[in-house]
Amino acid sequence: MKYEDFNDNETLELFKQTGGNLFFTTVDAIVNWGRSNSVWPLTFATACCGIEMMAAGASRHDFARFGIEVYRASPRQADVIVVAGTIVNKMAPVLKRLYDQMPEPKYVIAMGACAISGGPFYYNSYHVIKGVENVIPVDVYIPGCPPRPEALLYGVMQLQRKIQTETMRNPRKQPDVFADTDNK
Amino acid sequence: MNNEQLKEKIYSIDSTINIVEGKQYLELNVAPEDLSKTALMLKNNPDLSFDYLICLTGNDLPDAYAVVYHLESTKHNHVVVLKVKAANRENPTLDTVSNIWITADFHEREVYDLIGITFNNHPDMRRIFLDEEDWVGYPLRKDYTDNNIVVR
Amino acid sequence: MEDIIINENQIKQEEYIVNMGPQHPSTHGVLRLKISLKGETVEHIEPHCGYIHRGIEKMCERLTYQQIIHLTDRLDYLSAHTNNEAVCLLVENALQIEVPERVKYIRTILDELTRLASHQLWWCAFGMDLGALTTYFYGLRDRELILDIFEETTGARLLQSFNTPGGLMNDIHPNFIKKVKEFIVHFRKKLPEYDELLTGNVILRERTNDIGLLTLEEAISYGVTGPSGRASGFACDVRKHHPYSAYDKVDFKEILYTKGDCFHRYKARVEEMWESMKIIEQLIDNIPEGDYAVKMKPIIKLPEGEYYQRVEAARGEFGVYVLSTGEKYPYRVKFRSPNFSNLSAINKLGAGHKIADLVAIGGSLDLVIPDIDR
Amino acid sequence: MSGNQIMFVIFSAIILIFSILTVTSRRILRAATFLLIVLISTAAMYFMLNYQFLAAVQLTLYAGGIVVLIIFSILLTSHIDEKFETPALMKKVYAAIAAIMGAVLVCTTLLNYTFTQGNDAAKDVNMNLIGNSLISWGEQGYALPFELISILLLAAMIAAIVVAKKVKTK
Amino acid sequence: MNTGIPLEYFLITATLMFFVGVYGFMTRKNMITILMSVELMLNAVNINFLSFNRYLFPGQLEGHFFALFIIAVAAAEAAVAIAIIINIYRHFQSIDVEKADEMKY
Amino acid sequence: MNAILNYLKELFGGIKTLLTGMKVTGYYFVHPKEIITQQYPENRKTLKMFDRFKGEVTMPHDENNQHKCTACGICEINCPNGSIEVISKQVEKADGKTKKELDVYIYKLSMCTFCGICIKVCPQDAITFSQGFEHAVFNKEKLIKTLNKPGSSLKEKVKEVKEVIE
Amino acid sequence: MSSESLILFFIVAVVLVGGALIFSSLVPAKSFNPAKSEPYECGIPTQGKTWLQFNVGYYLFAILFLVFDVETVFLFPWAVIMKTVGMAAFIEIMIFFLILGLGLLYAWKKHALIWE
Amino acid sequence: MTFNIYDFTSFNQWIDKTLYDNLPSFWALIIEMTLIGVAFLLFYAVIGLFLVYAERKVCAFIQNRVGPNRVGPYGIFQTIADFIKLLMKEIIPINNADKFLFNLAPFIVIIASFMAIAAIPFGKGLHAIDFNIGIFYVMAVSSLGVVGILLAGWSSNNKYSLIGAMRSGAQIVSYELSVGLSMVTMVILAGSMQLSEIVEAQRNGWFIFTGHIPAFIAFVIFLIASTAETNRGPFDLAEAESELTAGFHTEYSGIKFAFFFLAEYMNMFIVASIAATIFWGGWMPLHIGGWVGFNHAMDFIPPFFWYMGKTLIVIFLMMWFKWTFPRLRIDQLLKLEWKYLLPINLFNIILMALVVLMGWHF
Ligand code: SF4
Ligand code: SF4
Ligand code: SF4
Repeated sequence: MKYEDFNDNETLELFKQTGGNLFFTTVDAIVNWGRSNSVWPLTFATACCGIEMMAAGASRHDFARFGIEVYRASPRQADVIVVAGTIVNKMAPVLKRLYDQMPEPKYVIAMGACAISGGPFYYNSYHVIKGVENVIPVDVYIPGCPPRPEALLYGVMQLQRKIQTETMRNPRKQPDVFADTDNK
Repeated sequence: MNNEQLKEKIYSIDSTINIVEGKQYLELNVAPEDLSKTALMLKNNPDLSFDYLICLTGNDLPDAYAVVYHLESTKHNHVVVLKVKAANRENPTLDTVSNIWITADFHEREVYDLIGITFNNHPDMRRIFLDEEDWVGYPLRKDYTDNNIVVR
Repeated sequence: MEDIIINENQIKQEEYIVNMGPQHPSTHGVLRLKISLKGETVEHIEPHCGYIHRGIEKMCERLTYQQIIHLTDRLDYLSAHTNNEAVCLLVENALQIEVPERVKYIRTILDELTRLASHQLWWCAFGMDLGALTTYFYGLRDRELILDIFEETTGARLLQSFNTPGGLMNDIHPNFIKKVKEFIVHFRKKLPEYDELLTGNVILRERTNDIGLLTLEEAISYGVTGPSGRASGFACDVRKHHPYSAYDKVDFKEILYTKGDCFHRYKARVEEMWESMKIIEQLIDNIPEGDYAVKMKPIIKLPEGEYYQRVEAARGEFGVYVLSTGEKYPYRVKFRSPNFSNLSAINKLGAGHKIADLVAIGGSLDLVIPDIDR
Repeated sequence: MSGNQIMFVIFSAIILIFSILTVTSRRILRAATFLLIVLISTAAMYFMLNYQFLAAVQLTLYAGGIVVLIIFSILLTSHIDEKFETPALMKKVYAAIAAIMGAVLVCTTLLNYTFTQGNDAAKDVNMNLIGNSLISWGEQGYALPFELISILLLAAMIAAIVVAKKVKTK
Repeated sequence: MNTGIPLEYFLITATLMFFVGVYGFMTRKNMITILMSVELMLNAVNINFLSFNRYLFPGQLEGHFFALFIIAVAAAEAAVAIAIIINIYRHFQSIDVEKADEMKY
Repeated sequence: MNAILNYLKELFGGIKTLLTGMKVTGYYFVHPKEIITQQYPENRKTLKMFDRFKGEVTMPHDENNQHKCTACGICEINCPNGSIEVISKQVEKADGKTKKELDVYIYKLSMCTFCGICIKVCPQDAITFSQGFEHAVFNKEKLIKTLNKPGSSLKEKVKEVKEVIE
Repeated sequence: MSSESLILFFIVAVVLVGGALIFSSLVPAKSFNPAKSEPYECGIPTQGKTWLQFNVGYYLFAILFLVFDVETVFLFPWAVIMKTVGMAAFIEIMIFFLILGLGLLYAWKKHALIWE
Repeated sequence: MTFNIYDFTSFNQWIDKTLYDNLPSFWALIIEMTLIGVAFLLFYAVIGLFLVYAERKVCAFIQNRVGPNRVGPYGIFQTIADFIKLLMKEIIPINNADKFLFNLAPFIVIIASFMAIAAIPFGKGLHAIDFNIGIFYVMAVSSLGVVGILLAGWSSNNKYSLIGAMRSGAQIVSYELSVGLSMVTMVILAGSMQLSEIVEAQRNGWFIFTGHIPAFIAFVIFLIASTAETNRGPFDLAEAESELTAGFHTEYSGIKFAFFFLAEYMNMFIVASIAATIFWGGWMPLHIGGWVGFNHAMDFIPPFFWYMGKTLIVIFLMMWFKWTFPRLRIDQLLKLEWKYLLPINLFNIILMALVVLMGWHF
């Protein structure tokens, strides 16, 4: 897929500037190639979006083509946490903990309306987190309720693009906004 | 048995029960102190044998906290609705029916969790969904407020 | 001889507790089971729910009846169509609206397709729980065809929101009938493969036979419905006993088994797939002409009173209880979710078995967690 | 120094260091691991002496068998946080004195004694030889111990089962 | 093959190893560690047997077979010992020899 | 004897079921034409969603940059989760009357559940579903969209028709 | 080139594998937070001790394994010469097996071979 | 004989000779072994990565999908990307874990498998070390791997790890017996334990054919037992995802996890090569008595390819198992071993002895 075919290229350029690719080297290129082509997701799904995530892994859409099929049940071995589904107050600490327990570099994909903003449960709900970025920093947002498997694949490609703007030693500039999480 | 016959049958067993013909099913209004007794009767009477508790709902009615039981008999295929209002508005309590229909165990915990009706003699009266330690209040009550809710 | 008396009870045994979930591959979501172990034997299971409690019942109190539909989808997302049919039926019954025959037929067909899709997904997940990873792909492969049918007609793969009080959102797509027929032909060929791959397999039999026994009395008392309940001999099929939509016009068998172990729960679902296909075949050729919806007022108000509507979702009896005060918003909505009752039996089923059996039991109950937590 | 010697020094050093660690480590599983290293090095020694079969036996039975059994029992009986308290000083001193005395005594004896190197032709210890010896009777034949081993194993097995199953009858 | 290393070296290594085992046997309190010390001693003996065999009687195999049988017997011994230790543990929740004195069975 | 027979029967029966299973997987292994994978980014050119596919809510504009929305706000009220915000402005008409007209039509893609109610209730058929699904972004703000194009206005014809009806 | 070479082989392996380990413990990025080093248990803080309660099954099998392992070790030399020696070897091993078979039978009867 | 062109003995000897002529013997040996060691390690890594890739492709085809195909042509660089990623991943220290053992465990596992590979003959004369106890050595060394697994499980201070480790410990040791005993069966037929001799003995027919029934039984048992010993599905209880998340390596991240991962595949490779060697004639080409032309044609395929081909077939079989069957429960697993495989195996040994005694083999 060509560069122009993606959306949100502006933010990507921003990453390229702030992501510190001042010292962008061949080593970085190789490492980023490795990292971006081997994003192992954590087995984590809370609700309906999880089913579409499963469908993305199945034969029709075949996640594995991207080398992502290795779903790891343990956060220690996962690279990306695809937040597929609603996150509620009770789950938020768990999610945070799982995220914390992942080794660097780690990425987060917010899949579905719930994960992005609370979606259908934004208004009038007393127990739903209004967007996972209140809990953990998010790299890519995939809207949809649920997003089609292709949309997930597209999101993963966006993530790959983002990974390729990083440097080896300092994969993530954690913005301060994300630093304190109030489990809400 | 259709609703008519069922009504008569129940009257013949216990004439004190207040039976109302509801929209779909017979509705039995019982006083909270009679709950266990009536429930046991409904379950054990061979002609009624309401052995399957379909659904247990807690309500925050304007005048009282109430619980609605939908009962079915797998043998005779008839359904009744049992309704009971908790006596006390501040500290509503009712007797448990989890010893009669085990499934009530979870349902009653749910009612306790969301409406705040306590069930006496329940084996494990704790919150089921919300966090036991942190959560204050019973969200399904009409007067429940919470800063997190964005009202539309 | 007193110095011989040493029994193990005197020794203070520390309780060994293991958490399964909330993030665990085999709880199919965010259920958390707190398991007390003795060795590898499960002594007691304490399910902890609420990790996806979204307060849907509360939210429904501020939504109109049309709007509730899109939330019922999200309860048991694998039988989304069935769930929102329950709300529609409730509204229609309350207002005493007779929907066109065509709607009934289409709803029934979609119901059964939903059930098939759901059971297929269950089959994948069950196989995966037991470690047969390939089932996952075969089940989802066939499920994609159903999703295509859904998507073509309703525009969404999973959460269709296709029902609306008074009928359907849209008419069926012109390709619908053809595609359904093709699918049935295809799936009739593929379903025996499921049996060859998994049902007959000696490992599966060994792992599921006599595991997680539930007697008829227990099933009734726990309110375990759906295929799980019918595996124990609990004749709880709402389609049969309280027919709705077009179920009174079709001839189908209520699959009943007696033993109530994991294998029978497995069998019940596989057999149900055959029955579902039969139902669809009976209906697909006879969809009557007519409107796809009756005209409804833009604002629906139910007369004051209490209503209860039950339907047979893929996992058991799904019920909606509505208390209306005559407003456009319901006063109280309660969903009787099949999984919630089914889950309550898990301690009964699992105690005394191994951890590995617990996975089989959980798989055979086919839990959908957001449906439990609502 | 030839390669052999270097290797001998390395392995004897490993053996000694890790034996000491085995008996002094305060964490039991570490002790078992050190024991494993000692055993593997011993196997290496056997290799150097060109008793390959025995070295492999050492690896299979000692390292892969007994140590595994020991580790199993450790896994069952002790917890990761557990550490032994160091034995009482006096006890340590006594034991050390006894051990060192013994060692010195034996070593001096060894060093003072001149061994007469055997000069019969070295036998190639190949498997045929071992096998034949194992089933032949009489001189250079070990058929009797071979069969006795089976009885020993039977006894051990029965004993282990009896002991292990005992509590069940509570 | 074994040129360059005098027999004494082997013997001294074995001796030291043996006495380390003795030290462990005397200081340790945990039964499993005691068992491990015993294994150390047995190993030392095996080294002795083999080096004697190799250096002094290269034409014979007694030492070799002795070592072989020692290993076999050690295995049997370990099996039974561990069975007993575990049994003790199950009764007393401890495998400390000093505590075992107080244990009445 | 019987025990041994049973033992063997169990053994071979078991092996047979295992082989049946292997037959199925083996069949698919040697039949690559059964592969149903659609290679998504490569097949972008040919990939076509079903025409009813609910990708995102859009507001079609005609060649004159005109849309049909009258800013009546019905969709906003009916949306179950508040994904739509219709902001209207009062416009002074040539004949002196002030008239309500659409200013910004905000659509929060990040919250929409694609239920289709807004489209069903819209009296003007001003909004439809488009088929795009490639929405993933790095920045959440990008998901809040303005559907009416800058400088767009109400389609005259529709207005007329409406006035006639009234 | 058999014994020493093996040992050298071992050393090479240790060095190279260790090198990879050291490299990756130094080079990659690191972050710290308090939850990171805690044991993982499905996202819930661990309760109680990380300790398996006593389970007879495991060690009983380990013991049985050891016994049979010894047997296997003794079978190997026998197997090598079986072809050349013939009858005598066969008879001896039959005796050997008979005795051990007794043990297996005993274990079977005592239900030691099934998991508790 | 046409073997000569592919005979690596002379090549090895040539290296040997040049080195020994020019250097003192000790250094020559060190250099030689370092060379061989590095070569093997590379080979090891390549095989490991290839097997991971192969497994993904095989399961993809079984499951009606295409598998990795976006990294390099047909996705062949996929595992390399994985490896780079794992190498560049943070290693997480675990609280309360026994650091020393925690770090040692992957070492033990990977080195055990690495040492075992030293004795495997890839072709005539193409092996690092040719012992006269060859097969027994492989068994001895690979039996050490279990220690690493037990240590990993215990030292991680994690419940799942511990249960997983105990399970796989019990499993591996149990099945090691069956592996050993079925090897014994074949040793009876071969009359030697030296791997090169075993291969040589199959010059006139592979053992699976010459030993007919008992050899076939032994092969089946070997296949099952070695699948179990390598902890692969349907015997992957130790890392049974659906129960124990990731089993004994739950807490391992980055390269340490990669070691476990690699070791698993290498163990599979080792048992498959052993199976190929003792049952399928190792690098011996397929000969059919009487068909001279055919035999000559077969001889032209290099032995290394014969060897690899056979090994890969066995590996494919194991993958086929994994992707078909449900996982066993621990008690069934042990029942299978102790009630079926072990008695059958003992019986089979007697049968084989009888066959050899009576000269019933070909
Ligand atoms: S975004 Fe929609 S589909 Fe996804 S979890 Fe939330 S409600 Fe379900
Ligand atoms: S889109 Fe339609 S319903 Fe919404 S404001 Fe415009 S005209 Fe009204
Ligand atoms: S599709 Fe539904 S959720 Fe989305 S904007 Fe329209 S009404 Fe709102």
